[in-house]
Amino acid sequence: MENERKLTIARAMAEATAQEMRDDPSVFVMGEDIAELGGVFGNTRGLLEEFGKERVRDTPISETGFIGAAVGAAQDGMKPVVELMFVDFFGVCFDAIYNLMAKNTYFSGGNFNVPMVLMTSTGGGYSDAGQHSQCLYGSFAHLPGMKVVSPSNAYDAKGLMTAALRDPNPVIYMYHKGLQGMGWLGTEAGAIVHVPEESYEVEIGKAAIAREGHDVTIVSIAQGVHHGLKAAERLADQGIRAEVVDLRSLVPLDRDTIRASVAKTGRLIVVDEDYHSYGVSGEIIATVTESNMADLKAPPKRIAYPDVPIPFARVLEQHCLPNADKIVAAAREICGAPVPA
Amino acid sequence: MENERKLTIARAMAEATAQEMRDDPSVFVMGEDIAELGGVFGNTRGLLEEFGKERVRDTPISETGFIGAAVGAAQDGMKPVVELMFVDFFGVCFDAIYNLMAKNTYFSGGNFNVPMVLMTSTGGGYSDAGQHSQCLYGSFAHLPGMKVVSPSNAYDAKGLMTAALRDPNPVIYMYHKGLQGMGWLGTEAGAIVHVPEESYEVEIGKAAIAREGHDVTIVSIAQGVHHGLKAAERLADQGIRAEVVDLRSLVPLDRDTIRASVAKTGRLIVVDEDYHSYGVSGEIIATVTESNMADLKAPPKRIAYPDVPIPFARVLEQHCLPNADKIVAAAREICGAPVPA
Amino acid sequence: MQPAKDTLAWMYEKMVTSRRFENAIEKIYMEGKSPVFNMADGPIPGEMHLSDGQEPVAVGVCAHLNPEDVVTATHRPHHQAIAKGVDLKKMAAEIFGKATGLSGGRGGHMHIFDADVNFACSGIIAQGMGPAAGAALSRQIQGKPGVAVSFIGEGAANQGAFHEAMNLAAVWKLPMVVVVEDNAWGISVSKEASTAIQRNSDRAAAYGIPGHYIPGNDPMKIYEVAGEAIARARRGEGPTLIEVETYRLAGHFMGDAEGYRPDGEKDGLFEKDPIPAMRAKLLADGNFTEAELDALEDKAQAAVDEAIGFARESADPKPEDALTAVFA
Amino acid sequence: MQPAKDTLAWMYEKMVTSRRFENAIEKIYMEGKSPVFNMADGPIPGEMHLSDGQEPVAVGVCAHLNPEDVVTATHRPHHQAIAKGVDLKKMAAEIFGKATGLSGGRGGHMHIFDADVNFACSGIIAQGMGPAAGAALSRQIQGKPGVAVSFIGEGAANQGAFHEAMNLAAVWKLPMVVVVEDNAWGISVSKEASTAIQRNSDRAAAYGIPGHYIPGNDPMKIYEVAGEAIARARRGEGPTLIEVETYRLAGHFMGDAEGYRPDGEKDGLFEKDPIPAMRAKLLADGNFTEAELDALEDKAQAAVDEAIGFARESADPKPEDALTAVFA
Ligand SMILES: Cc1ncc(C[n+]2csc(CCOP(=O)(O)OP(=O)(O)O)c2C)c(N)n1
Ligand SMILES: Cc1ncc(C[n+]2csc(CCOP(=O)(O)OP(=O)(O)O)c2C)c(N)n1
Ligand SMILES: [Mg+2]
Ligand SMILES: [Mg+2]
Repeated sequence: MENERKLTIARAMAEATAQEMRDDPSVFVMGEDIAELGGVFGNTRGLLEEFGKERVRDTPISETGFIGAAVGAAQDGMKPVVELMFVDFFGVCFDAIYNLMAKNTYFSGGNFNVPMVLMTSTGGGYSDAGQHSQCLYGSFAHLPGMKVVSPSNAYDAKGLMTAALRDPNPVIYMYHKGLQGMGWLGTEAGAIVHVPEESYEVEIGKAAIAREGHDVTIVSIAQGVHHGLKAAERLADQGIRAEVVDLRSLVPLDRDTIRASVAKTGRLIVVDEDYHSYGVSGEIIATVTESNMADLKAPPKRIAYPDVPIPFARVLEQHCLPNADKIVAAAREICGAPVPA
Repeated sequence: MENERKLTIARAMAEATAQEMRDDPSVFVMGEDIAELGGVFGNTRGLLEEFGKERVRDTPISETGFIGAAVGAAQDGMKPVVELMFVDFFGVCFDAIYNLMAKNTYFSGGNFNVPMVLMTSTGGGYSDAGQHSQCLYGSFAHLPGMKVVSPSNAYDAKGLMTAALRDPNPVIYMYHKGLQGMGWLGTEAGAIVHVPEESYEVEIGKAAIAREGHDVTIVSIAQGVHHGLKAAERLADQGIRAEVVDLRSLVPLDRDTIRASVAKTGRLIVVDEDYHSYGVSGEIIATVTESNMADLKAPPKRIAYPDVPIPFARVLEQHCLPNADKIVAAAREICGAPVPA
Repeated sequence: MQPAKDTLAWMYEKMVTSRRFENAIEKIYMEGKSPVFNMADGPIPGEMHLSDGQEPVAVGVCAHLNPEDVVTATHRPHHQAIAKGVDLKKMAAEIFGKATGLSGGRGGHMHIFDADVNFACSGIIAQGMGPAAGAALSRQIQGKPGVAVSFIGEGAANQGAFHEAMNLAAVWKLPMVVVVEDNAWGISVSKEASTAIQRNSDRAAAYGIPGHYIPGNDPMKIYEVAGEAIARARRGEGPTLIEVETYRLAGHFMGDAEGYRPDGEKDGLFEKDPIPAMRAKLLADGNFTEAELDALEDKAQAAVDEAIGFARESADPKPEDALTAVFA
Repeated sequence: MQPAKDTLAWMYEKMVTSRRFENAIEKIYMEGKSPVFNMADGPIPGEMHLSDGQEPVAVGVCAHLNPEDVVTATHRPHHQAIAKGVDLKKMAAEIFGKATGLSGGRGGHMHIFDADVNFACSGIIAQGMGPAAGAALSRQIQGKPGVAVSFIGEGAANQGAFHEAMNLAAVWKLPMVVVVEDNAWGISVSKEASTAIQRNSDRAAAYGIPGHYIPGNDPMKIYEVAGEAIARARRGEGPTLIEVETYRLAGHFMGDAEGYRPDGEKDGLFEKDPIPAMRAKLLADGNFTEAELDALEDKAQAAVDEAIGFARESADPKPEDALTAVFA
């Protein structure tokens, strides 16, 4: 395509942020290593050079302090973009996130708004062990008062970032390291897509049909969407037409799109890199069962991270992670095709 | 009953702890206001007097510090019992809980064990607003490496406490304020039951059938069990025989007991005082659907706390909380009886 | 820097307003809670942390603040809210959980928010530290006037949030003042049992900023020291840490039997009640007549009566409103 | 207190062991990672934080410790582990993710645990502070000998966990020593940009305990000051806070281009490499001959070779073992 402008998610995020910073002087960025270094995961690269130290601030290693500060600034008319370097670190600062940022709008009856974006990296697969590889989607999505998004490709990454920056509410923006486009982490090629130069929004709370199909619905988010797409490709060769739903947003959750897809296919697989129990996979299955039980031709399946901390060794970690093989096997099983293929 | 020895949950917890402290010198207790005051919720009353300041220690308001310290002590051969006064405060110390306490056994490949009990109060209903009324069952149960229990009555409270104290793993012991037996919080009468004086264990990971029935299964934990029992009583008058499952433990989750009950009744209602989405209710529904879809005569229902922070005003909070009325209505609906009765 | 007469009058009036407000709340809180004391009952359910005795801190500091300045307060926020100028009627209504309350009843006594005067509080110990630093940062970035004051208890100075926000404020030279209300107790745990040093103001050394300790719960002295600190912040010279000795004349929360207090401690405190002390001082200094002070007290009482009346008469929120205002 | 000759020999040998170990890891880490550098590839995947240059802190402190003493370390733990006596073969195997590793490959380089010598570490900044306080508390309650040492970076001293555990250790007079390795950087953020004061040792004032700053990355000076602090802790006199100036001769992690460093900073550091400096000093003082030091180096190299060989040859864990050891 001639006018293709392929960007990584990292660059798409930085571009959206820069564009909003040009238009809106209240936007500023802070976090660990986000200024001079441009972010460990590249998503703030170039911002310091363009906007200077006042608006692009490296912080001490004090997540409670600076996320709490972001809330205070947001309540005071600013629009902070803060980074929690790895989502795994949420434990040192979750009070500032879930009990302060997420609730002050409600506690104040709308007296104060808390417009801010909390960016955080998720995901494993590169042997970074159990304090640097989690997704924790469910941990954030479970608690009220914050929106939660996670893009699977650069187009959505930019549009969701712009939407988040314009949202009057706190938005948790989770970017998956395996999709980020940093060479040193490997890159999912499918995440690097055409991104228009001009500013645009992807609506928070709307899922996308990443691939159409009629036999089975594969619901996922971020990296899981790519596993789903690869599985769908292989299933197509085997005569099974899988539909892949990219949630893009966990809060609000687009229950309608999920339900409509399952109403059509009658079968559901949820792919979730977060822990198996009490999380995203259970919620999606419950959502469908509550409303579309009669449509279900087979019990729903989940391919999720098992309920164990994430191990370091490659063979151990890879054993646990969702992948296309596992999805293919599950799809064949519920579609009544012999497993293995 | 002649030899009845009715205790509150608070006293049952303190009794179990005292008995273990007598037998096992490695057990010690720390937390805010647990010594001199005997715990804001009474569950450490009498311990200071019997065991002295060395083993019953008031702490500074430093949850990260003292829960982290408990992990260090547990790894060093002690058996700490720590209190997080309200579960709502988990945000200030969750790293020490989920990323340290829960994972060090795994990270060390069993090199170190972390035998400790983290007691924490849950639940609302008495207008303590959104930072003092949550249950957060799902937030703890979602993350691997810690067992999670919550009793609905004093018998289980003592037995689970003893089991937790003898478990070589970290156990989160959640006690519901509405059941605790502190007059100033109101008391659910059904929680105050006969408790044998001698020491005994209630197995962690085994649900109980709190009431038998054949038409619908009501699954819950802690306070929700009492709502379920009250609803079952009323439903019985209306010809609907509800079975009430008291989970008692969320991790491990007794999936077998839930499934067996639904296999019998064909109908499922989950009652959960924690937030609706991405939590306990979704997990239970998914658990049943995965295995027993064919048994289900109607779509499962959940009566959970809606996805909003917990409001202060009585009318607002009561509107949100699960109660017997809501359960009765849901049960009648899925049992095909006219609603309202 | 001694307060001018009108400031003294304001300080006295606000101290009295605060105390009379607490007296009214205390009484109403007990309605419906006897013979059995159950927090859930009565026109004001839930926890209730009264500020009796701690009024000097609130007025001594807030006398220097404008509505545009920011205050973050604690689980014990009434005196601070009143001194900061929070709408008393709407605040009372919020404490009653009424539709006319500041937050329509969603927040209650531990969650008093008034954007008009930039006041917020929280039930989590030391949680306000970060937001105060952030508000100060917001003013610094925008070049807009205003300082941020975070009030915390002495028990809160052992929380990680305290340390992180102090360092942030100091390294970025933010216009922030931290005021520690040292009432010697964090619920039942004494400062001595919880805190490795005697004076939290000495912790200023950990951040290279000024630290001041003010003994005696003395509104004049607080006024003076806070004035300097706030002026310093306004000049862009960075944060200050102040610890004030004060007294908690009520229990930690209502229903607290205070068995943990050494015998007689409470009696000694009542003798040092700062309101009669200030009245006596204003008279002794010859600045005010009895009549003038009586008039201030009457004004305070009238404001309290009006606010309580408003709260009582206001309607409950609609139950379904529980589901609104989660998002803007 | 100057180290005796056998202690000096031990210190030098351990410093060299640590450096040679890092050199070996550095080389192997790059295997399979070219032409494209992808962390996920090669025999040692994932993040890798080398300790080159920081060896003096580890040996100066650990020279005073027995296996029964407790150490909690950081994301940059190799030098500390080696000085504490962690089994080098099993540690290497863990870093390779092998079944024979300390944790059977579950932990990797940021999660080195050896119960035999009471060593643990963590990838979360300042997370080890609480556990060190707890281990110290455990000894105090049990009346058992042993101190706990928590090593952290200078960046970690701005975390809440630092403050909370320091206060706890001080108020309970725990046998604990906190050693801050000040390598001037927390990834790309300088100490100056992150920390409100120059020396974290001054933060001891916030806890009423002794604080010592040791300039120059000098193993002898570290030995001396740490020795006093540890002896003090053993005597039951409570914790000490020590900050040591040290140098990070490698990037923050492997792959770090260090563009944030001022020009020439790195060259200056290499000139101050503590290992040649110690060798020169030992020779100059006349305590050791070249041959003696060569022999120590050979011994260090042999240990490293053996450990790396063991790790290389060991088998991968069984994939299903990922699901075991969650619970005891
Ligand atoms: C993080 C956290 N831990 C514990 C509590 C429970 N709590 C409420 S008030 C209080 C004592 C606070 O003491 P202090 O800071 O001195 O304030 P005071 O009550 O004396 O005004 C405690 C421990 C809490 N609200 N938040
Ligand atoms: C709570 C937390 N925040 C951030 C990080 C990311 N991180 C890893 S190392 C590091 C820098 C640490 O600096 P310092 O404490 O000085 O140790 P050094 O790396 O210099 O040895 C950061 C920010 C982390 N691991 N944990
Ligand atoms: Mg206090
Ligand atoms: Mg450093």
